[in-house]
Amino acid sequence: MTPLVSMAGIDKMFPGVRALNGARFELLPGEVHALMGENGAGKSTLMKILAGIYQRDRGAILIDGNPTAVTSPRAAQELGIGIIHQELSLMPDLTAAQNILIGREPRKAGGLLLDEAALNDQAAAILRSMHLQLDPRTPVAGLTIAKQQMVEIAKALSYRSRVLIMDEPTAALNDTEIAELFAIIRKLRGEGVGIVYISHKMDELKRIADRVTVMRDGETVGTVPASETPVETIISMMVGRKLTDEAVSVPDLSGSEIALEVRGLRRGREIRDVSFSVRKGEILGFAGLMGAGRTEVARAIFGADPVEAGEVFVHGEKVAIRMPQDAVRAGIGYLSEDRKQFGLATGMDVRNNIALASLPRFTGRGGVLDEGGMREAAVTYIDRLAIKTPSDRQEARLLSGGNQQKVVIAKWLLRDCDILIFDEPTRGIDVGAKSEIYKLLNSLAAQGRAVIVISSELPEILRLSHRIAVMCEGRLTGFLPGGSSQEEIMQLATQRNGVAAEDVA
Amino acid sequence: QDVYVPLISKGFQHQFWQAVKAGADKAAAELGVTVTFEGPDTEAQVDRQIDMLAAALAKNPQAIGFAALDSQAAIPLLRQAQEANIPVIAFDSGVDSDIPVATASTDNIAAAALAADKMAELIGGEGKVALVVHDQTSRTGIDRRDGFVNRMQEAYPNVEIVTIQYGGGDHLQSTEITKSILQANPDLKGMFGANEGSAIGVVNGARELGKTDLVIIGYDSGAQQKQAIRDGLMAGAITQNPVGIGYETVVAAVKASKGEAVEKNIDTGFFWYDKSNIDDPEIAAVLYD
Amino acid sequence: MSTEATTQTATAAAAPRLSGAHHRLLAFASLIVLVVGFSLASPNFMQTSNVLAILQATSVNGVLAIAATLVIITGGIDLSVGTLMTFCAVICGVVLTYMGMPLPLGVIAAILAGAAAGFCSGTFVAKLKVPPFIATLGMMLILKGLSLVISGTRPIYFNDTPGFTQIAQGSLVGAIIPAVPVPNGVLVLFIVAIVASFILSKTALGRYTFALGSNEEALRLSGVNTDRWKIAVYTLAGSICGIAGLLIASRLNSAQPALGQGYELDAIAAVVIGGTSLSGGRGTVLGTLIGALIMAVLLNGLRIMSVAQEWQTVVTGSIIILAVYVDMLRRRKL
Amino acid sequence: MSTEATTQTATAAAAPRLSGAHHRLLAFASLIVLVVGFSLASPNFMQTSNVLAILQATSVNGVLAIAATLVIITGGIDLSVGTLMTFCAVICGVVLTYMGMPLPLGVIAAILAGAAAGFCSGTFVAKLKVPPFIATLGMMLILKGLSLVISGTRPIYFNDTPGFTQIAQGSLVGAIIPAVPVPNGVLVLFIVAIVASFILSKTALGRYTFALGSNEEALRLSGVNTDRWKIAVYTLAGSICGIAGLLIASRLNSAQPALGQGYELDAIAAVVIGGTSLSGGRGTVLGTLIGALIMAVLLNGLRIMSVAQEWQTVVTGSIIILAVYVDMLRRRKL
Ligand SMILES: Nc1ncnc2c1ncn2[C@@H]1O[C@H](COP(=O)(O)OP(=O)(O)OP(=O)(O)O)[C@@H](O)[C@H]1O
Ligand SMILES: Nc1ncnc2c1ncn2[C@@H]1O[C@H](COP(=O)(O)OP(=O)(O)OP(=O)(O)O)[C@@H](O)[C@H]1O
Ligand SMILES: [Mg+2]
Ligand SMILES: [Mg+2]
Repeated sequence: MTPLVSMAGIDKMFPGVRALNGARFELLPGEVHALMGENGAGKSTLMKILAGIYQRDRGAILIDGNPTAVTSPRAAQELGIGIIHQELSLMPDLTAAQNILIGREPRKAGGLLLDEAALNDQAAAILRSMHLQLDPRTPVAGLTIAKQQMVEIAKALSYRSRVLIMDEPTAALNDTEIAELFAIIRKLRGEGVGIVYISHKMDELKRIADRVTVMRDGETVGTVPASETPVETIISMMVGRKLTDEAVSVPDLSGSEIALEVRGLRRGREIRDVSFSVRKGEILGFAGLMGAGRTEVARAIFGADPVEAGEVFVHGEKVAIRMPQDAVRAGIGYLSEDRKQFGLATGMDVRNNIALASLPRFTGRGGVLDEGGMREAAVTYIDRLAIKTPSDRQEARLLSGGNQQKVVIAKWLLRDCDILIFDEPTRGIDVGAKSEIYKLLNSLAAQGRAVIVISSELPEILRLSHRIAVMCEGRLTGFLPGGSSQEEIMQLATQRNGVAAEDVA
Repeated sequence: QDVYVPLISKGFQHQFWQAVKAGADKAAAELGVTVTFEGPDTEAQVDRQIDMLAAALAKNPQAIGFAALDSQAAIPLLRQAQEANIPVIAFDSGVDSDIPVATASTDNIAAAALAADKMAELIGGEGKVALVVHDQTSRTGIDRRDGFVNRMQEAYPNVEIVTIQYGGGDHLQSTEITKSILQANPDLKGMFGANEGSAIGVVNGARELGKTDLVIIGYDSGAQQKQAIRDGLMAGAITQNPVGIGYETVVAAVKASKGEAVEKNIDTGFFWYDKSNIDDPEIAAVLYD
Repeated sequence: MSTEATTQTATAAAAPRLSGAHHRLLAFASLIVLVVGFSLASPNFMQTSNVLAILQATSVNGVLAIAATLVIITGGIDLSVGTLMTFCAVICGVVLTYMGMPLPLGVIAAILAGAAAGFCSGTFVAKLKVPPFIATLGMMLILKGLSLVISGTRPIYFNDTPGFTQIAQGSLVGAIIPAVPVPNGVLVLFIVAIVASFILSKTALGRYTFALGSNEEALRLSGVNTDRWKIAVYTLAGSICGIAGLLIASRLNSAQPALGQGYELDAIAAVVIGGTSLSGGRGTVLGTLIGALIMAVLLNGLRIMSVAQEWQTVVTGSIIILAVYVDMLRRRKL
Repeated sequence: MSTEATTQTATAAAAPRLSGAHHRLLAFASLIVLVVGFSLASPNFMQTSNVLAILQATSVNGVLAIAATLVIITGGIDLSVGTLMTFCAVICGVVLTYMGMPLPLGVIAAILAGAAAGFCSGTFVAKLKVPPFIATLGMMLILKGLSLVISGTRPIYFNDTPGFTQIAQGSLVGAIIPAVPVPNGVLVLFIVAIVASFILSKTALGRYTFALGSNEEALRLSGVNTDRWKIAVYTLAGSICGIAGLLIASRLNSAQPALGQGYELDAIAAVVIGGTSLSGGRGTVLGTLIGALIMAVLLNGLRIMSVAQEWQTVVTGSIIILAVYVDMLRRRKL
């Protein structure tokens, strides 16, 4: 069988970075080919070259066995290559339907006018085939990231490509949505479409992939069949060493003082009477389906959004939090789920992004900044979190997605808050770095900080949490002890009416 | 019945127009009538002036004073005034139409020609001169430029006009322009600044470059120009009688509104003044600060 | 499941439409407050002739503001609208008066001149990647100079073209319904507004105008030739400026070559007061019309009330800030 | 792994620094081409007195452009710089001439007036959430009107304050090194540039200025009081406009209340020619200085060559576009 795509000896240099070094990759018709690798390994870059967004410095691309130059996104489309970008690239002011069919709007009146009805119908059909409840006429700006991700997927599907590249499509999706996506992928595979699947979620490998290509430092380590290769082997190919995975050990916190207590937090239908507390040294996991309101609760506590009612106590003292700076002053840090929009100053360098929340600490007399101190701090965290960047002066936007996330984490670690809220801290982060971050969260807790982790990945919640809070439709539906089962969580996460009392006392 | 006379002028913020306004206010106080005074930011804004005229007409005034930036452009509104029996008094440079019942204006062409005569006299009838004019397209700018240039060409063949540049009447811009002109023409003998801002610009530019032997002739007055003449930096200037223009306009308007006969052409005149006659009472009376 | 989806769709669709209408009604708020205020303050304000004067005063700035709206929605800015208007008026004067061509050719020449200049700006922005601010600032100066050069720094009069003044000053509407002698200039403004609105909401050009301002890179990655569409928007905006040139020339019965600079700020102010965001991606022609009306009412009203000119400026500045502030409040609430 | 990271860091850090210097050298390219061109075209161009005249001509626009740079880096825009300059000059005139206070008080009053107006603009933007374009457009009009009101629409002269003209026109440098009679106005420009540069690169205020333009929401969610810092930037920019007001008043030995409108476009043009992005987050004072110099050299050179004024405008427009285009090309290559 002629491979659909075959890439060999691909080199790509960015200023100061060798992103690809003789990378190779092959895609057969009707296969799901997973592309794995640590953050910054070059996965996205390789696929962007295939999709005509970047041009290779060296190397050959064969499509259907013929040497081809993919010179532009348009050329890629004409070759039947579609891509779902890792970083959302939608037009927020346009509706979902307008985004999905952009550039291919149905026309009427001899092609002069847009046929808005047909546009919405076509988009609705695609969304329906994905079993997605979404009005195609909603502006994308009003959608959650997960919904936006689904719109992006719908857009890629609408091209009916022969080659479909999915760069971390599930990073923002919950389990039901992932299941839907996999069903779609299987259907496409049956139709002979070749699918490139990039993900950091190891469990997805076995569920969907036929073959796996692993990349490390811009090179291709090897391609192996997915079903016969143990996950450990793939991980060691990725990171060049073995990782040990430990189960959660819940410390005895009964003597520990309460660091943060929230009482009667309320706003409309999004937050309905949420009360809970976290002790020093505790990791409280927040589980729930997408849209359960966890992000809203976190933002409300942090003062990023207004609330209608509710009190927040830090170390037993009531604090009035109206703005984020009040929260930070009270020792609360919040790592947002959308790094690009709310986390990073993408045009600034890594050093300044890490120092962004801690500038007063580096400000001397007359407001002059201590650059040396900032550099030291940045380099320390670049080392500690293994952030892959040519230097601490690299602009944050040039980092790979996962490394950007690490920069935001570093910012809050440097700020040294007593109470840390992590919203989807490992979104888009590779296995190696993930276990680093887990270790980090554990050590933060061990140092006596109170940690809240919001995550849509149940294994992550189970692996980390000393105690688990579950939300559904803006309510807290219950608390579970660490080490509970997935089933228990899912039951609470879908329990639409019950209001659970705080069981910590 | 209260008599109300709006004056729509060519400008507002410049000292010349403020002097016209002062004259108008004086007449209004004496005659016990109400006047308002408005004008666009620059003399290019013909349509803005038309809008002002339209708003003035909407107030059903007893008479209107109007200094047209472009006579033709205003004709439909002037007709409207005529139909509503609102007499129009043209001021400053007049209106090309028979609608205005009177015109209180200065002959800018003749005034600038006088400046050319003085310039030729002061530089000895030969040499290079340059002009800094406030506007390339407005009536006053064109008339003063052409009045000066034509007179030079006709009467003083040995005087060469090396360049004419336009500074919008902006003091700073005119200063920079003057400096460039002086750099480019080290042998320049004289410069004419065609309105107050331009003239002050020429004085500033010459002073900043330490050029003391330049014959500078200005236009209009103002404290700085008067000072420059007293200090000998400026040889002299042409002055119109802006206070008189404003005053006569309102007087004529009030008369016309009562149906009294008015003189068709009220020539408010222009004068040459220099160090020697600046304090003469009849000159001092037409100068403003 | 599918029924549930449909009901959801239906209610969701109804909600934004309602709040949209709500929105627009409220957007008139500042305008209505101004109109009511001035009517109470001066009996002359609501006279037919004055209302017509206000509309007439809105027409040129309104048309320019519509041109600016298109460019601003793409996330750009157009500083050349004012001098481009003048340039088109001058070209029209050259064709009609200097060359003695018939009226329709003059109209076409003005619009084509506008389109050509817009095409140049668009090309600088799209192909040479010069930021819109600079490309159109440069064009503003170039066109200002060329207008003076072509006209010989003299106004060109249209006395030889009977009927030219009818373009803005006549009243087709008045000929049919004598009670409503709306000047043609205002009619032209409304036609331009309707056409521009239609293009924005119903055609591919309109869709890409919004898409360009919303996320140009995403549009490009979707395989759309962004450069071409961007140039098309600037060209369309340019030809609308050509129409503004015709209007002002007809109103003044002359092409005034020095006019136009400074008008860009008024046009952009009308756009922003009308709720179009300078960062692109959103905006409406209706909003721009309201913005232009607010500015014209404000100026006219202050004049009618005989407010001293220096205070007129202060009040105008304050009310512009206030109007936009109120608009912001309203939007945050909704 | 940690050694690998360090070596990587070291080499990569060296590269950008080199290309940074490269960058800056090349940024002069357009300026140098202009200077060389005009020198060849006219022997009068490179005379000391003319070079000083160019520098003097740069001073006011340069200072205004530096103020505009600060605001633009935050992602805003400041249209009020020109009339604010005039307002400060008028306030200075009131304090010195009408009240007869000593010179230093006049200087302080001008700067404080600028800071106060900047504080207002900043408050409108940060607290009332009025877009910077509208807030500063409104301020532009308000300040223009207030200047006329306060001065009684008359220039205020500084004849009673001996030494006032020294602020811009004297030469401290010339008093020390007679061969280099750099006017004080230029000295002031350089001091303002150095201080602004220092603030931007070395202080927390500077860092927040960039962060505001880069991602304001991220900054807010980092627990920084973004409103306060934004107001601080506008206030600082306002006080720099106060310095510009002193310079222009000193050069003209008078506060001219009608002057100033239109200066904002020149200032912003200098900023953008200097490579600062209007979308915020990046920019340098050095670039702005070069931009202001390019504009001054261009105007001076064309005047020295006695190019007809209408063509001067055309050439200026073209060269502004060209200069920025070349700058874009260069940056894309690096
Ligand atoms: N435009 C760019 N300019 C400079 N460097 C870049 C650019 N794009 C990517 N890089 C660098 O190239 C390397 C590979 O990045 P890439 O985005 O391909 O990684 P990735 O494997 O997709 O990682 P992740 O899993 O974190 O998304 C990284 O070191 C990244 O910083
Ligand atoms: N930008 C937005 N515009 C409109 N509604 C939103 C927006 N963001 C969230 N919502 C709604 O607010 C509610 C809570 O969403 P939130 O993002 O807090 O949920 P979550 O539990 O954090 O889920 P996720 O896993 O998606 O982060 C949901 O009903 C969601 O649809
Ligand atoms: Mg990636
Ligand atoms: Mg969330």
